[in-house]
Parts: sequence; C-alpha cells; structure tokens
Amino acid sequence: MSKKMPETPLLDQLESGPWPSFVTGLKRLATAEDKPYADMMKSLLGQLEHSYETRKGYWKGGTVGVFGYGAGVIPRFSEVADRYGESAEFHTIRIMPAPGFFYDTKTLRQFCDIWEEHGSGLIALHGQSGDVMFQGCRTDQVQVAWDKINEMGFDMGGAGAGVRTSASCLGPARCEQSCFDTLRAHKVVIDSCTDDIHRPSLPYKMKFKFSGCANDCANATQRADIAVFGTWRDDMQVNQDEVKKKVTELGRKEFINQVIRMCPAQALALNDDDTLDVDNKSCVRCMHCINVCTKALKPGRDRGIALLAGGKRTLKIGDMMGTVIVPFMKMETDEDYEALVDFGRRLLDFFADNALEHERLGEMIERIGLVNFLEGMELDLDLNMITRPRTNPYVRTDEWDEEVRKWNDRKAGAAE
Amino acid sequence: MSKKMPETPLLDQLESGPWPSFVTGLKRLATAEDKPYADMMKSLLGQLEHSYETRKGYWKGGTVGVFGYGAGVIPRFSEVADRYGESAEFHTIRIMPAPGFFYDTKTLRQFCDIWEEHGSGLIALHGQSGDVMFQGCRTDQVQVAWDKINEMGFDMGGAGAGVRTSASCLGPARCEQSCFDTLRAHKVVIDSCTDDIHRPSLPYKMKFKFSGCANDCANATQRADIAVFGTWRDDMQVNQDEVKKKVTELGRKEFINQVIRMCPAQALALNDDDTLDVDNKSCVRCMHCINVCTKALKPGRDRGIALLAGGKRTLKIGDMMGTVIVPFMKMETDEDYEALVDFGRRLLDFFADNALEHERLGEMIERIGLVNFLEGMELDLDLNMITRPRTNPYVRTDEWDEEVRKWNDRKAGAAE
Amino acid sequence: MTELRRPNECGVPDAKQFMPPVLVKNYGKWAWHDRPRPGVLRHVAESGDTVYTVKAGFQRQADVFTIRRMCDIADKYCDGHIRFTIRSSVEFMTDDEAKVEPLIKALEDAGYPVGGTGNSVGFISHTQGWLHCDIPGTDASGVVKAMMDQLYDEFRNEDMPNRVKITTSCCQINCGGQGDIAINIQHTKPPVINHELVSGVCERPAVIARCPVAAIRPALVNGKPTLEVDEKKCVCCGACYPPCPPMQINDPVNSKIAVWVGGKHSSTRSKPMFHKLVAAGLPNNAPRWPEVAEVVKKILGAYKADARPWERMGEWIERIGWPRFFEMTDLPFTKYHVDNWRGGRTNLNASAQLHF
Amino acid sequence: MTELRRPNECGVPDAKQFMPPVLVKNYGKWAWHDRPRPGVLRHVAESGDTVYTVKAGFQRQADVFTIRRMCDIADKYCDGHIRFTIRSSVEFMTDDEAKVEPLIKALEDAGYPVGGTGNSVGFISHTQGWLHCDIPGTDASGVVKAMMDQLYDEFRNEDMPNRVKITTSCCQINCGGQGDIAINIQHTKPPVINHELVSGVCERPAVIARCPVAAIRPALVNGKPTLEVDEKKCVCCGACYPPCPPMQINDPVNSKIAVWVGGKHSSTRSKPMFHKLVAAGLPNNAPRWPEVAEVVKKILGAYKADARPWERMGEWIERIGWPRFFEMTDLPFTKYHVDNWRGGRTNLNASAQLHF
Ligand code: SRM
Ligand code: SRM
Ligand code: SRM
Ligand code: SRM
Ligand code: SF4
Ligand code: SF4
Ligand code: SF4
Ligand code: SF4
Ligand code: SF4
Ligand code: SF4
Ligand code: SF4
Ligand code: SF4
Repeated sequence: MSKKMPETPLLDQLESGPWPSFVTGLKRLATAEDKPYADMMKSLLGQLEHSYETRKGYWKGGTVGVFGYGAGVIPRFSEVADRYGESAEFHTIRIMPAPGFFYDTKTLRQFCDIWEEHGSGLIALHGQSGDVMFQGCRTDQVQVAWDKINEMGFDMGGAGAGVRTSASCLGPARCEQSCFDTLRAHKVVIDSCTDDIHRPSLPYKMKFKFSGCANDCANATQRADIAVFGTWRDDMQVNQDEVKKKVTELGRKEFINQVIRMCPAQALALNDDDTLDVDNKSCVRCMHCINVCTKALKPGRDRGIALLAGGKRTLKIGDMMGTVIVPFMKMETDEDYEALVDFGRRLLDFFADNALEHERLGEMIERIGLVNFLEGMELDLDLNMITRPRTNPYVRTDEWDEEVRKWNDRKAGAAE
Repeated sequence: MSKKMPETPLLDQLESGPWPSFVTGLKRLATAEDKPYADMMKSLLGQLEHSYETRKGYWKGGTVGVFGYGAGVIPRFSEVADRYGESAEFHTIRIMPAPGFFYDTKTLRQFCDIWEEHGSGLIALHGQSGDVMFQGCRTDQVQVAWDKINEMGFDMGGAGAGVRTSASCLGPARCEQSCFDTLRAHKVVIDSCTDDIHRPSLPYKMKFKFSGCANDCANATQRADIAVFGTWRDDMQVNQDEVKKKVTELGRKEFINQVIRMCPAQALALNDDDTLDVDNKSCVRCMHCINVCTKALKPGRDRGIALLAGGKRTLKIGDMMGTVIVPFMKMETDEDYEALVDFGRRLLDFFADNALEHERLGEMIERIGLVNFLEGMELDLDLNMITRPRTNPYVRTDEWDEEVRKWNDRKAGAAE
Repeated sequence: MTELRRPNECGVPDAKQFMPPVLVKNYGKWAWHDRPRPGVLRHVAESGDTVYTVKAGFQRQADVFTIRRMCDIADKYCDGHIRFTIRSSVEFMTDDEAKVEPLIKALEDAGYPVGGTGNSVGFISHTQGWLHCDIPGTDASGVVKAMMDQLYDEFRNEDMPNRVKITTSCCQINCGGQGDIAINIQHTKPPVINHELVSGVCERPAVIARCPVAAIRPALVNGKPTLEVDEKKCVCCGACYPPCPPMQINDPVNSKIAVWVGGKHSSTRSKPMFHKLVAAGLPNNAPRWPEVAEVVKKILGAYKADARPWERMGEWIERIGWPRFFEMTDLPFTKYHVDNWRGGRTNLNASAQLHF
Repeated sequence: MTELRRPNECGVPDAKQFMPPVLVKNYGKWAWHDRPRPGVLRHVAESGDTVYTVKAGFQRQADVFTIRRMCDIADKYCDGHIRFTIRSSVEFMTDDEAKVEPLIKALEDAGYPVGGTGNSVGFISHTQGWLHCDIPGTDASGVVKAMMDQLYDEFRNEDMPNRVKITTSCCQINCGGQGDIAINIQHTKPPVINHELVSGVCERPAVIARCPVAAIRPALVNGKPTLEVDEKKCVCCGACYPPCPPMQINDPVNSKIAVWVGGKHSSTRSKPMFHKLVAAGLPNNAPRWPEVAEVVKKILGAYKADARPWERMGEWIERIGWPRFFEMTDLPFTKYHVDNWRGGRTNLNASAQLHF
C-alpha cells in the first residue's frame, strides 16, 4: 500500500508562476505510484516542506562509496528520519558528462531508466562543477546503480580532496571564437588524473576549467584552480568590408561608443574611410571588439592557451581570481596537448608535495610566493604575469646581476 | 690665517655641465675668505669629497635645540671631525616660510645676512616638507641665529614626533583652478598646532598639505597624513564658445582624443555642433578636461574641500595613499575655516590618544579600521570613501537594521 | 554475496559521439553567429553550413518525466541531439531553419520559456540547498524558481545592456560563485555549540585551523573536551560548521540573505571582478523570498535604464560610481559595506576623485 | 650668561605681505592661463589683469651669493618679488610683458635655465644626502645635478607628453616621495652590526619594533646585550639604522641604486599611483652616476616617443602594458620585480588579458 502524499502548502506556492517548477517535478515523482521511488519522494517532499517551515536543513554526511573508488558519492542521511523514513538515505552519485554537456536522447533515456530503477528519479543537469548529479539513492542501491551507469561508458566524478570534475565551454563545437580545442583539452587533462579523481589524496580539491577565449563561458577565472584560456599571439583577423558594414549598421557614433571607446587598451581607432585601425601590440585579447563585430573581426591565427592559477571561492582568505602562470602555449599538435597533460601532472605533484592540508592552490602560491612556485614548477617568469611591478622596496636583490643574465640569455635564446 | 682649500677632484666634476652647480656655490662660500664661515665650508667640502671617495655618509645626530622649543633644529655632528674639524658641527634650523613660498627680496637678503654671520652661508629653498633649511650652524650659534630669524617674524618648523611644517600649492594667489584658499587654510590650521610643532609629543609625525584642486600640486595624496583638496559639488562651468574655439584649435579628432576619451568617468561627449555635453553626476572632479581647456571650463561655484587621511612613505607596511574621510566641507566663511581648524585639533587629540608609538595616521586607521576611526572622530560615513563595497563576506552584520535606520535618518535629514 | 565489480575507469566520455553531425563536420571551423530572435542562435561555418540553436529555461533539478519530455522534443526536431549549458539551460540544435519555429512552439507549449541568449537575464546558477546539502542556510531550487518567476520576461527578451549572470548560494561557502548579482546567505550570529557532541564527531585541531579569524579555541565543558568561540572575533562565516556539525551556524531568523553585485569572470573589456556587497539583512523568507526579489528587481531596473550597451553590471557601476548606484537603487549604505578584511584598504578611495 | 630669549610663537607668516600687488588684487579671481613659451606662464584675471611668470632652474642647496643674485634680478624686473615652487624652482612674476624677455635673458646669462613649465621635465625633488643627512646611502645634490645636466634640454623645452616629475632619495626612506621616475637607494645586504656600541646607543625594543619583517632579535655578544639580524628574513630596508646607527646598512658597493617609474600624486584622469620598480642593481657611481642617467634617459626617450598627449608616465605604461615598456626600454625583467610584499597578489595579472 502506498504512502499518503504529505501536505506541502509552502512548496505548493512554488508551483505557481511561469518558470518550470521543480516542485511539480518532485510531486510527479512522488505520485508515480507504479515506481519504486514514489514513497521515497513523498517522504522527501515532507522533509523539504519541513525545511521550508522551520527554515533549516536536515541532512548530514556519512560514508558511502563504491568498490574501487574513494570518492564520487555524496552521502546524505536524514536527521529527521524518524518522521521522513523513506528518504532517510538520499545519496548523490556524481557522474562526469561529455565535455560541452552534449547528449543524445538515447543516453539520457538510459539515465532515466537506471534512475527510476535504483534511485529517486531526480537528476540534476548539471552541478556547478559540471557533474550529472544522480540524486536520491539508498545505500544499498549505490553500487548497482553505479555499475549500470559505468557500463554505459560514464565514469564517476570528483569529490573530496582530489581532482574534480571539469567544465569547458563548448568551444570549437559551435563557437567561432574558440582559440583551442576546449573539449579535447578537457578530456585529455582529466583522463590523465583519474587516479586523483577516484582516490583523492591531495591536500585539498583541485579544479581545472577550459574556456576557449577570454569571454570565459566556463567561469574558469574564479572557479578553477587551473583555468585554461584560449588566446592568440599574432594580429587579429580583420575583414574591413565587414567593418564598414558594421559601421553603417550601428552608425558612426554608436560604433565609436560601442567598439572604439570600450576597448580597454585603447588599441582601436576608426579611420576616416570607416575601416578599423588595430594596434595589436596594445591589444590585450579581451574579445570585446570581436564580440561586437562577429563577422568582421576574429582572433589571430597563431593560437594557443594561457594558464591562470589559483581561482577559488572565499574560504579562509577571501575569494581569489586565478593569475597568469603561463602566458602562452601553442595548442595545435598532439605534442602540444601532451605538454598540457604533462603540465597538469607536474602541477598535481607539486601541489601534493607543497600545499598544507586544506589549502587550495591559490593559497599555496600566495604563501610560498609566485616566484617560488614558478621555480618549483620550472616555469619561465613572464611580464604577462604581473599587472605592475612591485611598488615597495621590501625586497632583497643580492642576485640581481645573475637574474639579469638569465633574462638576457632567455631573450637571446628567443631571438635566435 | 685661513685654511687651505681641500682637493676635491670628484666634486669638481660636478662643476661642469649646464645646470647650476651646488659645488660651485659651496666653493664660493669656502673661498669667501672675509667671511666667518669660509673655513667651515672648506672643511665641509673636504668631508663631502671624502663621502664621494668612500661612498659613505659621515654625519650623526645628537641633541641641539633652542630655548622654549623641543624641535626644529636638526643636529649634525661629524663622525670624521678629526679630519674635518671646522665643520664638526653642522646643524640645520628649519624655518616655516609663508604659504606658497612667497618672498620679497628684503626678507631673503636678511636671511642671507643672518646666515653669513651665524651659519655657513648655505640655505636650502626648500626642504621637501616645505621648510627653509638654514644648514650648517655651530651649536653655539643656533640660539642667536634663531633669535634673529624669529625676530623677523618667522617661526621654527617641525621635526620629530609632532606636527610638521606644511605645504600648500599657491592656489588662489595665481591659479584659476583653486577651489578654496589654500594659503589661508594652511596658515590657520598650522597656527592652531604650534604647540604640537614646537613641543612634539605625538606618537609620530603628522603632516598636513593643501592642494587647491585634484591636480595636487602640493603632493598631498601620498605625502601628507591629512591631505586637503579643493573640489566642487555643483556642475562645472562651461563656456561653450570657448569650447568651440578649442575644438577648432585642436581639430575634432584631437579634441576627442585629448579630452573626451581621456575623461576617467566617460562623462564627456562632444555634440555635433562642437559644444560639450558634461554628465556632472558622473564627473569625478579629476580636473583633466579643465586643464586642457583652461579658457572653456572651470570648476563649479559650490566649492569646498575634501579631506584624505593616511598618506605616507613606506616604513613598516609599504607606501600609503591618503583615502577620503570627508568628501565635502564648504570652505568660504570664517566659520568654515574655523571648522577645519577644529577638525585638525580633534584629529590630533584622537591621534595622540589612539596611535601606537611610531605609528603614522594611515597605519593607525588601517589597524583600527576606517569605520572605528570615523566613529571616534564623529565623522559621517559616505560612499565617496570607498572605491567599492566589500568583496568578501567576512563581516558580522548583527546591527544591520539599526545601521539602515541611521542611514535613512541621515538621508531624510539631508533632504529636509 | 556476489563479488563486487571493478569499475571501468573510462574517464571523460568523448563529446563527438553525442554532437549533431553538422557540429562534427564544422568542428573548429565556425565563421560567425548572430541571434535571429531572443532564444535563438544562428552559427554559420566557413563551409556555409548553418546551425540554429534554440535555448530554453529549465529547472536543473529535473525529474525523469521532464527529461524524457525534452528527449521527445529533441527526437522530433533534432535527430535526438540535445545539450545543456554551463548554466543548466537546455539547447536544441538543428540545421533546418524550418524547424526553428515549431521547436520554439513545442518548448513554450510544454512550459519551457525560450530565451536566455544575448543580453537577457540568464538562468540563475543553481546550488543544492535544503534539498540535498548538509549545511544550507536556505534553499536553492526554491530561491531560483521564485526569482526566475519574477525575471521571466527578462529571460525571454534581450533588453539588458549586456548579459546578466545571477548566482545564488545557500550558505556562505557560495558554490554559485561570482555573479552580476549574487544572492547569498549571510549569517549574523556565531555558531551555537552542542558541547555534548563535539568530542565525538569533530577533529578539533582541523576545525580550529579552518576559522579565518582564529576565533575558535579548545575548551572543556562538563569535563568533556569541546570547542568554544570568541564571539567578539567571530565573523559568522560558518566555515567551522561543515567539519563540525555541532557548531550549528544556521538559524531560521539570524541567517539572513545578502545581495552582491558586479561580479564577473570574463576578461572582456574590464578584468574579472569580484561581486560587492550591496544589501544584507534580508529575511530568509521562504517560499517566495519577496524582499530579495524586490532588491534584485530594483538593481536590474536601474541597470537596464542607465547602463550603456555592452556594459556589464560591474562596469556600469564603476563608471557611474557607487554613490550613484546606491542613489538609483535607493539601497541603504552602512558601515558593513566598508571592507575591513585583509587588504581592505585597496577598496578605499585613495584619490581626490569624488562623485556629487 | 645672558638670559635666554623666549621664542615668539608667531607661526606661519602671512603670504600676502610678500606677493606682487597684482596677485593680491586678483587673489582668487584668476580666469585662465596659458604658456607663451616654455618657462613662461601667463595668468589672466577676471579683471583683465595679467601676470607673467618666468620660471627658472635652481640648485636648492643655495649659497648666499646665489640667493642674492636672484634677489638682484627680482629687484630689477619684479619690484623685489620672488617665489620658489614646491619643487624648488624659482619664479619671477611681472605684470609688464615687456620685462619678460629681458628677465629671461638675465636669468640665462646668470646660468639659470628658464623652463620647467608645462610638459617639460621639472626640477628633481631634492633631498639631503651626504651633505647633511645622518643615514644616506648616496648623495642627493650630486645625483640631482648630474641628472639635470643630462636633462637640461628637457627642462627648457616642453616636448614631453605631460609633465615629468622626477624624484631622488638618498636612502630607502625616500623623502623624495613618489615620482614619474624615482631614483632611490636600494640596499642589497643586511646591516653590519657593531655589537660593541648597540647597548650604549640603541633603545633595543624600539629598534626591534621598527623592522617590517621582524628579523631583529635581542642577543648577547661577548656578554653584552646587543641585537642580531635573521639574515634570511631581512629585506635590507635600512629601517633599523636611524634608530640604531651601529646597525650600519650603508655600503659603498652593496648599496645600489634602483629606478622606479609611474608614481603620481594627482587624481587627474587616473587615480594616484605608486611608482613601480623597473631597474635595480645600478652602481652608486659618484660623482656622475652615468649608469643611472642612462636608464633615466632610456625611459624618458620611450615615453616621449610613444605616449599620447596628457598621458603621465604611469598612465602611458598602463595603457601599453608592462611587457611593452620593458621591451621598449630594453630593461631586464627579473623575479625581484614581482611584488611579494603584503597584498602583492593585487599586483599579479588576475585576468586573461595578455600582451604579445
Ligand atoms: C630634510 C628632508 C629632505 C630634504 O632634503 O628635503 C628630510 C630629511 C629627513 N627625513 Fe624625511 N625629510 C624631508 C621630507 C620628507 C618627506 C616629504 C614630505 O614631507 O612631503 C617624506 C615622505 C612623506 C612622509 O612623511 O611619509 C619623508 C619621509 C621620511 C621618513 C619616512 C616616514 C614613513 O612613515 O615612512 C623618515 C623616517 C622616520 O620618520 O623615522 C624620514 C626621516 C628623515 C630624517 C630625519 C632622517 C632620520 O631619520 O634621521 C632626515 C633628516 C635629514 C637632515 O639631515 O636634514 N623622512 N621625509 C625633508 C624635510 C625638510 C623640510 O622640513 O622641509
Ligand atoms: C552556451 C554557453 C557556453 C556553454 O558551453 O554552455 C555560452 C555561449 C555563448 N557565449 Fe557565453 N556562454 C555561456 C556561459 C557564459 C558564462 C558563464 C555563465 O553563464 O555562468 C560567461 C561568463 C560570465 C561572467 O563573466 O561571469 C559568459 C560570457 C560570455 C561573454 C562575455 C560577456 C561580457 O561582456 O563580459 C560573451 C561575449 C558576448 O556577449 O558576445 C559570450 C558569448 C557567447 C556566445 C555568443 C559565443 C558564440 O559565439 O557562440 C555564445 C552564445 C550564447 C548566447 O546564449 O547568447 N559569453 N558566457 C553558456 C550559456 C550559459 C547560459 O545558459 O546562459
Ligand atoms: C553540488 C554543488 C552545488 C550544486 O548544487 O551544483 C556543490 C555542493 C557542495 N559544495 Fe561546493 N558545490 C559545487 C560546486 C562548487 C563551486 C563551483 C565550481 O566548481 O565551479 C565552488 C566555487 C569554486 C571553488 O571551488 O572555490 C564551490 C565551493 C565550495 C567550497 C569552498 C571552497 C573554497 O576554497 O572556498 C566548499 C567547502 C569546502 O571545500 O570545504 C564547498 C563544499 C560543498 C559541499 C561538499 C558542502 C560541504 O562541505 O559539506 C556541498 C555538497 C552538496 C551536496 O549535498 O551535493 N564547495 N563548490 C556543486 C558541485 C556539483 C558538481 O560536482 O558538479
Ligand atoms: C608652481 C607649482 C605650484 C606651487 O605652488 O609651487 C605648480 C603650478 C602649476 N601646476 Fe602643478 N605646480 C607645481 C607642482 C606640481 C606637482 C608637485 C610636484 O611637482 O612635485 C604636481 C603633482 C605631481 C604628481 O602627480 O605626482 C602637479 C600637478 C599638476 C597637474 C596634474 C598633472 C597630471 O596630469 O597629472 C596640473 C594640470 C596641468 O598640467 O594642466 C598642474 C598645473 C599647474 C598649473 C598649470 C596650474 C595653474 O593654472 O596655474 C601651474 C603651472 C605650472 C607650470 O609650471 O606649468 N600641476 N604640479 C608647482 C611647480 C613645481 C615645479 O617647479 O615644477
Ligand atoms: S569562452 Fe569563448 S570560445 Fe568558449 S563558448 Fe565562450 S565565447 Fe566561445
Ligand atoms: S580584443 Fe579587446 S583589447 Fe584587443 S582591440 Fe579588441 S577590444 Fe581592444
Ligand atoms: S593644485 Fe590645483 S589649485 Fe593648486 S596650483 Fe595646482 S592646479 Fe592650481
Ligand atoms: S573633470 Fe575629469 S571626470 Fe570630470 S568631466 Fe572633466 S575629465 Fe571627466
Ligand atoms: S552553497 Fe553551501 S549550502 Fe549551497 S550547495 Fe554549496 S555548500 Fe551546500
Ligand atoms: S563562524 Fe567562522 S568566524 Fe565564527 S567561529 Fe566559525 S569559522 Fe570562526
Ligand atoms: S631620503 Fe634618507 S638619506 Fe635622504 S634625506 Fe631622507 S632620510 Fe636622509
Ligand atoms: S634592514 Fe630592515 S629588514 Fe633588515 S633587519 Fe633592519 S629593519 Fe629589519
């Protein structure tokens, strides 16, 4: 005999209004009386309504996992299981989707089937880090559900003090701005870290994100320990005929307002014949003019990536944006992608060896200093890493001449 | 019998070149055989040459003063008096000039006469803080030299942990940009602090500087604990005919380049008829457009001052710029100037009570927090004090509602 | 008991297997795009091939019925291809222009608003809240739904000066990240400690180490080792609560909601920016959070009315100045807005530049 | 012994008593100004009155003969009025246009270059150095003279994009302040301590408190209380030296010269800026410091060639980017340029904005 639907007067208020309602979705599951999860979802709705009434959460953690892996399941046990017993266990399985969040319906339908059989019928597409979150699983169903998902060709996502599931913008798949293959980089880098995803033993979490250009559709800057950005080294590509059309379309004044005046580097000028003058040495590859003039302007042809390190949310020292640690790496050939994978591996080693417990990469770099980090990682110092040189004299420059020699050697080397 | 001129082959090299040579000046004094200071200056030249040879300084401090005052004389005793005996004592008397560094020649000649009789004949016009520095005085001459200078109507400048000699731009005396009477403010504020200048007993030095506008010709921002700036609250004054002339003079393109594009607030637009459109709500009173168009643009008529606190050089925590603590005070009537004097007095009291030993105002504010400083000084919080609100959630907001009430009351009060 | 299956450590699936063929064919060879109407993108490849993307609002926390409904639509119009965006919108792609209008109709008929492209208010980045997290001060799905109901038209139209990215977070940890507008929990009282439980469940040195202001110290209560908090120091951040649940930080009344503005990840025009606190002390007023919605709408209204094309929220405010932002939105300014955290001095106005 | 005279605490003299009458008359009523030629300002009052100012270079450390010579000129052309600027230039004012040319001639004949107005390189802000200070690592007057000899033409002409304010400082305390270019001592070795003297002359707790990196600790040497320095921590700032002269920081070889650029007090256009380190390790090469002059001239050359009208040094560099500045000036970039002081992270590039 099936359970009675709980009263949910508060949640019910979230069924009105035009936006698709998750409450309606939850109720649909709770009333799917032919399904194994209907009672669990009634119970879940009851607990959620209780949270709305009391304005408190009632989940606690615990230990649940699958054979062979040390992470990827987020255990949730109810603190009010006495009243909402059927959802007493409501764990999440984090699964890594394909880069770019592409699916075919066959796959999604299979997900649904598995989750109807072994879970709650509730799937989040996607978590903020990028996982498919299969939510609402009893402890005894975790392994079997996982086995089936895994057999489809999907692997467990990250949790705990390890490498996390990654995210990338869809990049070359459908965006003309993309300066490297974000989806490929995402896959090869993360695939080289499976051990650190599945058996986390780093000092703290480690996130990689991949954005094809400075627009950062993957939110990499502040939300990834390592942010990978597409950029270019040569001159941007300009189609002057299309520029003229755009000038005509917007009008000269608006073109100046929206393009020329908004360039952060003051690198643009509109010539008298309505063609565009680009000072590529000043341009900082911010993408703005290219965004406005999608037909007229394009990134250059000598493309690659820049790496930023240290982005994170606020814990302990306040939010951090990533800062540049590699201003340019070519990203075309197999070897180029290998070099990125190699960088990732070396980074994890360095992080494992040098970070304190519960210290994010950004905090570690802040503590040991960027220069020591670069030296440890054998990365070359570059002017693109700084917004400005030091403003205070509190530095000991004993080895000045030696450092100058290094710089000059590098410059000479680069010139060769 | 007079002393032989020392050999000064290194210093002699500073007599060549087109710029006026201080060495030539020193030698002129050293060879003024009829003057009491000739031998002292020969000795001084010897010691200075010795410094040039060995690349080291040879002065040390000590205690020298005048009756009734605790500061204002900078004592200098030679560490190599055995070899350069006549300049073994080479003290400086710091004297406050008139604001704006105005003189008549009678005064200057009198200074020269006194310093020929009692000093070395060497006078610096002026020290970086703004003092006339009568340099090179034997201990036994300090009091008598001082007496004569003081009788001329000049008073001793600051040194040590007290209020220092002030500096102001010449402001209304000869500059059309000046938004308040810098010279008057300088005089009244400093005259109200004579006790703290002459008998220093503050935790550390305290400098006031006065600039008539944001151009900051007095270098107040980073070099004064309290920087007083002229500014205005209403709309800037625009003479459109003169604007048109300026547009013609520079050409439209250059006018846009040099004026419109350089406005930090993007508050300017050039109308099609070559008149100027000023968005006074956005304008930050930076002075740039006014500087370029000296005839066409002027500060508004509702003028006054803003106060910045905390500028200083680098010791202990790195350089600090002053930051806004009073965004606007009217500065027209006698009462207005009185209010500024009163502010200064209250500031000194608060500083004396709350700063640690050897702690500058900026460091104190940094330590106790701007808000506590404002509350202690009974100053109103204002949005002009910040560049942006906090970016981190590390704040305890228990009294939010109470603070909101305060703000609303103030707004209501201001609207009345 | 059967032997446990060894996992197949297959890693990240290959994306191309799921992409529409037109994307595979023109991979990396796109030439330009535009937006024929809100909610629809047209991308044209160097080859001349064109793909239309119809983007719709979605609820993220999706039941299988909803997902299957999306699949039905994708099967009908897109040969079974579908994707989700980084912001949990759903996207349908077709190279057949004729299918665009029917696709839109099918989505809207099903109750899924088409929009979220270009200069619209996108879907709100969504976290877990009371539905799943172990530390939430409020709900996530509910806040998101309540706000999106209010912003429905702004999602379906492109009337904003630039894209608007809103984020929510159900505790101060802020899994939602930076946003043009961020709606976050802000606790206002120190944790209430259940001393009985501490020694049993908390690794005390680790908890102590996690406090950003070193307010936690070991203590003995009734002879049992526990922790205590120096309430004068505590900034009520809640960082001690996840590693030590007996340090309860959540409170139905004192866990308030704060609104932050001007965060931005993109390096477009301006460098990335952190969001800044503008309103706090808002009640955690489930199920519809009207006070929060009101503030959000005020901010969006001012932005929409005053910002210039392409100015992101933070860029607009930096141009017009914070005094004017507070004036336009009529929000109160308090001492709590003044940054007093490490390096807070860099957020003070170190200049004679003033707004009146 | 005669009784000592009580000081007359007369305070700051009134400025008007010394001003030319045309200034007193038009006080606060000036309408506009321009510059008929380098070194000459014309200020016109609302009344129509005009005053010409002729500005000349000076040596600051002035002997009475020089001062009297200036007085002679002021008597002859300016009714005995004269002023000095905040940068120790000397100014002669007259309301008689006819006197301007003869005045210029008189000054230049006497060896005092007329200039320093508008977009010229002004006189260098001058400190004390070996001539008078008790802690200098180099001379001040000598450095200033050596540089101004090199910059003579730049003082007499207005060929720069904007005013150039150069400062010097003879120790790291930097009484010269921020500058478009700042030439400062930078020590490279920790203080050498004369342990015999410490206990006699130094108040040890005060010295310890003054070290910015807490590198100083009390010690016993030969049974005498003294101080010692943790040389690994010490940043060679010299802050311990003034309160404790036995902690000798100055060294003929290891006290080097560093050049900083882009400091600015004005709030004009950009907010005030601190100067930034660009060159270090330059020898303290008295009496002419040619290596320093070379760096300064390189920087000025690049600025003059590349900056736009009204861009101050720091504004120009922020626009073109530091990579380009180092390229143009051919200065080496080292790890020492990377800010590792408190809050140094704010000087790192937190964006995907890059220069190639
Ligand atoms: C004479 C003068 C340089 C000059 O040749 O012009 C000077 C000379 C000295 N300064 Fe200075 N400072 C002079 C203006 C400045 C300025 C500029 C200003 O006032 O605008 C500054 C930077 C602004 C500031 O106040 O921070 C300045 C920042 C310092 C500091 C660093 C303070 C800090 O907080 O970082 C010290 C060190 C100290 O106070 O312990 C200092 C200390 C000194 C001492 C007393 C050195 C010492 O501690 O033994 C110097 C005495 C030299 C002498 O023999 O005469 N001097 N000093 C300037 C004062 C002349 C005058 O009264 O007109
Ligand atoms: C689909 C998506 C990528 C993905 O792999 O999922 C995407 C796709 C595009 N983004 Fe984005 N962005 C997407 C998330 C983002 C994000 C991250 C986010 O939303 O959380 C950002 C950074 C936000 C930030 O700064 O905090 C982002 C910042 C941009 C920008 C830079 C905006 C700016 O001026 O700051 C552009 C450029 C533009 O507007 O032309 C851009 C432009 C674009 C273009 C026009 C690129 C192209 O040529 O195809 C795409 C059209 C989107 C549209 O709907 O109008 N996209 N874009 C994401 C859609 C999210 C959504 O459902 O709303
Ligand atoms: C599920 C998810 C929110 C969502 O609903 O989407 C989430 C949920 C939690 N996050 Fe998060 N975070 C999620 C993305 C993020 C992001 C965004 C991102 O990855 O782009 C951030 C900000 C970026 C960053 O990494 O800093 C984020 C910053 C945190 C932090 C703060 C870390 C810091 O250094 O400041 C914690 C606390 C911690 O690590 O101890 C945290 C901790 C947590 C925990 C484990 C709470 C806890 O400590 O017990 C939450 C588990 C909730 C649950 O029951 O499922 N979560 N968390 C996201 C992961 C889903 C996925 O795998 O796809
Ligand atoms: C005479 C003097 C004031 C005084 O009371 O002594 C002065 C006088 C004038 N200054 Fe100044 N400034 C004087 C020192 C300064 C300083 C401080 C300094 O030199 O140490 C600054 C701030 C420097 C900084 O930012 O670090 C200064 C920043 C300005 C500016 C802003 C420049 C900028 O764009 O950043 C202007 C505006 C302009 O150029 O039109 C200005 C403009 C002016 C004007 C045009 C104002 C006027 O309308 O009369 C004056 C003409 C000067 C000229 O020679 O061309 N004055 N001016 C100072 C001459 C110093 C010298 O001998 O060279
Ligand atoms: S980050 Fe750049 S490449 Fe990637 S989707 Fe956004 S605009 Fe395209
Ligand atoms: S990409 Fe950005 S920096 Fe480069 S020219 Fe365009 S707007 Fe300017
Ligand atoms: S600070 Fe302003 S008012 Fe004073 S002299 Fe300079 S330009 Fe004139
Ligand atoms: S004073 Fe400055 S901010 Fe105001 S309009 Fe002129 S240039 Fe712009
Ligand atoms: S923001 Fe806090 S409560 Fe919400 S999901 Fe993240 S950790 Fe959980
Ligand atoms: S709430 Fe934050 S500040 Fe307060 S004790 Fe816990 S960790 Fe420390
Ligand atoms: S900079 Fe140093 S050495 Fe030079 S005068 Fe100032 S305190 Fe003395
Ligand atoms: S030189 Fe500076 S850092 Fe070194 S011991 Fe002395 S005060 Fe400390």
